[in-house]
Amino acid sequence: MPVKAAPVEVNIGPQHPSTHGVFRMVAKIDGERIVDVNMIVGYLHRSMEKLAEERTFTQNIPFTDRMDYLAAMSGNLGYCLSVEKLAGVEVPERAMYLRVIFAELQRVASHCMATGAFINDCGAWQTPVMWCFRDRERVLDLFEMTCGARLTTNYMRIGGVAFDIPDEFLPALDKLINDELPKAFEEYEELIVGNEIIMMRARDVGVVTPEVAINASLSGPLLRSAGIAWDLRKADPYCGYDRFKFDIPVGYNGDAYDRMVIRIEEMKQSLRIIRQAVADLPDGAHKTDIPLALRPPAGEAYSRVESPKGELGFYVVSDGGPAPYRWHVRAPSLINLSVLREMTIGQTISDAIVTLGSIDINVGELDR
Amino acid sequence: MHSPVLTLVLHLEEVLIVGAALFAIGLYVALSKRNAIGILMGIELMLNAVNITFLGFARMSVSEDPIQGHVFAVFVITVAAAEAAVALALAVAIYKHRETVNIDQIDLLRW
Amino acid sequence: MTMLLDLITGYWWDARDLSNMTRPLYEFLRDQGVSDAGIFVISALLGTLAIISFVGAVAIINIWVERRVVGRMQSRLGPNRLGPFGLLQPIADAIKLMQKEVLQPASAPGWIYTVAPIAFTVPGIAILAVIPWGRNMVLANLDVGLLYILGLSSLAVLSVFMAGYSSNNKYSLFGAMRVIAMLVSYEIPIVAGLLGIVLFAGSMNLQEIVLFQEEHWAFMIMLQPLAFLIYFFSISAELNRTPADIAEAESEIVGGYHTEYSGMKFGLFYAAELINAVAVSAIIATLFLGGWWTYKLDEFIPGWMLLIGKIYGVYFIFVWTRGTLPRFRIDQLLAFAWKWLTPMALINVIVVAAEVLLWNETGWSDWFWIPAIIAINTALCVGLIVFFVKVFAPKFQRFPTRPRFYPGIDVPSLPAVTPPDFARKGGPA
Amino acid sequence: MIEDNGIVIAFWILSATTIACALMTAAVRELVQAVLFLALTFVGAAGIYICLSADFVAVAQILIYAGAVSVLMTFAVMLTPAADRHNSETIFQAPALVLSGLLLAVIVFVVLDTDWAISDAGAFQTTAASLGEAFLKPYVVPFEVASVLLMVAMIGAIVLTRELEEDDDA
Repeated sequence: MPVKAAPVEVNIGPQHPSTHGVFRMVAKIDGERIVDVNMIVGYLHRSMEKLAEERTFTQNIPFTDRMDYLAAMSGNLGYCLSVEKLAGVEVPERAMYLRVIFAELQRVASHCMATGAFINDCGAWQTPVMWCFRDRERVLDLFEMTCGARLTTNYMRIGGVAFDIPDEFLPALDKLINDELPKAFEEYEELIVGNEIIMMRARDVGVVTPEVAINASLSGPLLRSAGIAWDLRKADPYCGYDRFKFDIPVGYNGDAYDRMVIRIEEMKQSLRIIRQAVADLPDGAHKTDIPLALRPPAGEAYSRVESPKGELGFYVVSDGGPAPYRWHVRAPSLINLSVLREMTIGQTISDAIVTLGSIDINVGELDR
Repeated sequence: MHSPVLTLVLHLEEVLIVGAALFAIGLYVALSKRNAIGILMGIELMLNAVNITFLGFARMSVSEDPIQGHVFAVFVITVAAAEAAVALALAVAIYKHRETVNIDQIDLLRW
Repeated sequence: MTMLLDLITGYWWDARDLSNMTRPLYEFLRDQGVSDAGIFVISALLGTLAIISFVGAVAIINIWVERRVVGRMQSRLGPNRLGPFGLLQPIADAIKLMQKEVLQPASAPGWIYTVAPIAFTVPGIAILAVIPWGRNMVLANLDVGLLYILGLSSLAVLSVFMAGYSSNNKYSLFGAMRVIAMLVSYEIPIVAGLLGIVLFAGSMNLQEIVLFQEEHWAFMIMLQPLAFLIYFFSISAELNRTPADIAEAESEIVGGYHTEYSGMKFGLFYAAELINAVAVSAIIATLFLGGWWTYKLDEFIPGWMLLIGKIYGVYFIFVWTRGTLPRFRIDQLLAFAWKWLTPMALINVIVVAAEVLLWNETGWSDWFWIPAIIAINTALCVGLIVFFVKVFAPKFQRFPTRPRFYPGIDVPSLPAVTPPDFARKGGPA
Repeated sequence: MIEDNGIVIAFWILSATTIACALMTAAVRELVQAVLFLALTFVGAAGIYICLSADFVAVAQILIYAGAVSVLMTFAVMLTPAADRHNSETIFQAPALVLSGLLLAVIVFVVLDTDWAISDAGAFQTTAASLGEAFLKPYVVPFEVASVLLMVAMIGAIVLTRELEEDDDA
C-alpha cells in the first residue's frame, strides 16, 4: 500500500534543458512517478502553412528550411518533390543524385544531433553531444562549401538543385565518408552502444509496440524500433532511391535504446548510399529551367520523403496561380509525439526525459 | 598554563544544569506537540541532555573507570538511532492508514 | 650530494615538512613572552589560515582545471581567452558572479536559503583539517579522524536538502528529496567499506593509517581494492558527481537544489562542489594511496607536494568519470547501493577481520602476510565483482545491441483494430 | 572541574547555542525548520561533548544524530503531506510547560544542593581506544545486545513500512 499523496503538477518546459526547444509537458507526478502528462505545443508556431499561400512556390522553399532546421535538406527535398509532381517538372539525373547525396548527408547530421542530444538526456555531461556535434560540423562544412549556408540551406530548387557542387567538394566528401565518419561511428559504438549505464537507462524505456506504432501512424526510427521494416525510400522510392542498395535497420523491443542504435546504423547505411551515388554521379545539368513564377495547373499533389524524423509529407493544392492555394505539411515530429503520453505514464521523470529524447522531435517542425 | 589575569572555571553543576535545561525543553516538546515527528524530536532532545549529563559525570566526577560514562553515552546514541528508525517507520505506517500524523487524531484505541 | 642534503635537512625551512617551522616559531614567540596557550591559539590560527588559503587556491584553480580537462575530453578547447591558457578565466567568473544580482524566492524561508550554501562549504574545508600533509604536518591529529570525516560529509548532504527545500521550487525539492534518499542509502557502504582500513591500521587516526602504509610498504589500495572501488563510487554519489549526480541532474530537474540560486550564493555552491571534490580526493589519497608517503620518494620530494599530486590524480579520475558517463536513474542508484555495494562492503569487512585476526594470531612475518593479503583481497575484489555482475546484472543486457537488417520493406500483419469512435458529442452526425 | 579559559568560554557559547536552538525547535511553526534547528542542536551538543573531552562520542553524535537521525526525520516529514507539516501544540501545552518547568527547577535544586565528589583526574587524552577496550571486554554483552537491537529495529522499520501487495482495501 503506497503512501497516498496528492500528485504534484510539474511543468517540464517550455524552458527546460531537455525539451528540445519550447515544448511543454505538464506532468502530474506522484513521488518520482508520472501519473499523467499533458502535452502543450504551439510555442514556436509561425503559421508557415498560411504564410505560404501568399508566396510563390519558389519563395516557399526557405520555409521548409526553418521547419526542421536540423534537417533542412530533407524539408527542401520533400517540398520540391511535391511541387514537381504538381507541375510535372522533370528533374535532371545529376540533380537527382545530388539530392540523394545531400539528403543522406543531412540524415547523418540530424541523426548525429539526435544521438548526442539523447545521450545528453540520459545524463552524460555533454561529452557525447560534443562528439556528435563535431561530426555534424564536418557535414555542415560540406553544405557551406556547396550552398553557402550551414543550417538553413535553401539548396533544393523546383526542378533540381540551386548550385552544382564545387570542384573541392568530391575530395572532401570522399575524405568524410570513407575516413572521418566511419572512425567517428566506431567511437560512438565504443562510447555509447556498449555503455552499461546507457543500457540501464534506455533499455525497456519508452516502449512502442507494433500495434501502437501503426495505429498512431508513427514513422521513422520510432516505427522501425518497434520491429516494422518500413522506410519510404524502399516503400515509395523517390529520387531514384530504388537504384541504391541499402538495408533498413529494425529494432527488437521498440525501446529508446533500439531507436538509438537504429539511428547509428542508419547513418552507416546513409554513407553506403552516398558512396554508391558518388560512384554513379552523372554529368549534365543540375537544374531544369522553370519560370520564376511557376504556375502549376490547378490540382493537388502529395509527396513524401523519409526525413530523419520520419515520413515528411507535403500536400500542395494549386488553383493555377503563382502561389499554392493550400499547403499542408505532415510533420513527423508532431505525429511521433502523439504517443508520448502513453509512453510516459507510469515512468519516472528521468525516464520520461529519456523517452522524449529518443523520439527526437524538432519543435520547429512540430509547430511550423 | 594559567593566565594571570582571569581564570574561568567550569563546575560539574553547570554542565548538569545545561543538561537539565535541554531535558526540560525536550520534555516540553514531547508533551505538547501535536505532530508525531515533533514528539520524536522532543525525545531526541531529552536523550541528548542525558548524554551531556553522562559525559559531564565521566569528565569530572570521581570514578574508578571514568570511561563508563562514554560507554553509556554510546549506548544511548545507539538506542536513539534504533528508536528514531522505528518511530519514523511507525509514523509513516500510521500516516498510510490514517492519512495524518497528528496524534490527537490517531484515536483508534480510544473506545 | 650528501652535503647538499645536509644543507637542506635539519633547518626549519626544510620544505619537506613545514611543521619544522613550528619549533623556531615557538621559540620566537616564547622569547616575546607569549604564554603557551597564546602560542597554541596562534599556531592553530596559522594552520587554519593555511588550510583556508589552500581551499581558496583550489577553488580557483579547479574551475580552470575542470573546464579545461573536460573541454579536452569533449574535443574542444575550453577557456582560452583570458590570460595564458585561459588561466584568468576563474577570476573573471568570480567577478561576474559577484556582480550578479542575488535573487531570492519570495516565499522561501530566508534564513535556510542563505545558510545553505555556507553550510555546504564548511564541511569540505573542515575535512581538510585532519588530512596529514607530512610526518608532523597535520593541523588536527584527531584520534577519530575517519569518523570525523564521515560525520562531516553527511552534514554536507543536509545542507543540500536545506537549499532544495528553501528554494520553494518543485525541481529543487526533487533534488532535495533525491539527496536525502541517496544519503540514507550510501552512508552504509561508505562506513562499511572504510571499516576494513580501520581494521588493518588499528586506528581511525589518519596519520596512523599513513604510518601503517609506510611501515608495511604497501598502499592501502593494494590491500583493499574493493574498499577503494566502493568508497570511490559511493562518495561520487554523495558528491553529486556523474554518474550519480541525480540531485542536480540538469537534463531532468534543471539544476536540482541550486536551480533558484544566483550570484555569489550560486558561486559558493559551485566552488564548494570543487572543494568537496578535492577534500574527498585528499581522503582517498590519504587512505588508499599512502598520503604523503610514497616509497622513499618523500625523502626527496616534500610529502605535501606528493600528496597534492595524488589529490589531483584522484581528482582527475573524478573529472574523467564526469566527462564520460551518463547518469543513473534514482532507483538504479539506490538499488546499486543496497544490492551491490552494501553486501560487498560487508563481505569485505568479514574477510578483512579474518585476515587481521590470523595475522595477529599466527605471528608470522609481515613479509608473508602483506603479499598474501594483497593476493587474497585482489582475488576477492575480482571474484565478487564478477559474481555480482553474473547474478544481479539486469537481464536485458544480453539483448542484442545491434538492429536487424531488412533489405526491403516488411510490414507484419496486425490483428484487426477497431477504429475509435470519432462521433463528436453534440456535433452533427 | 575544568580550568581552561578556552574550553570554558567554548562551553558557554556552545551551551547557549544549543539551548537557543532547542528553544527554536520548540517554537518554530514549520516542522522542516524545526528539524533543521534540531540538527543544529545536535551539532551544538557535539561541541559540548568535545569540551567534556569526549571526542569519540562527539563525532559519533555528528555522524549519527546530525547526519542520520535528522536526515531520517526530514525524510519522514517530507513523506507526510504539507497540511501536517505544522508544529503546533495540543491542549497539553500549558501543563507541559508547567511540568517541564517544575522538573527543571527540581533538577537545578538537586544539582546545587548535592555535594558532588569531584575528581581532578583531568581530561582524557584519547577515548577511542579505551572505549574499544571497554566495549570488547567488560561491556561485550551489552554491546552485542545493542547490535541485535539495531538489527531488530532495522527489520521492524522495514516491516512497518513495507508495501503490501494487492492490499487496496485500506
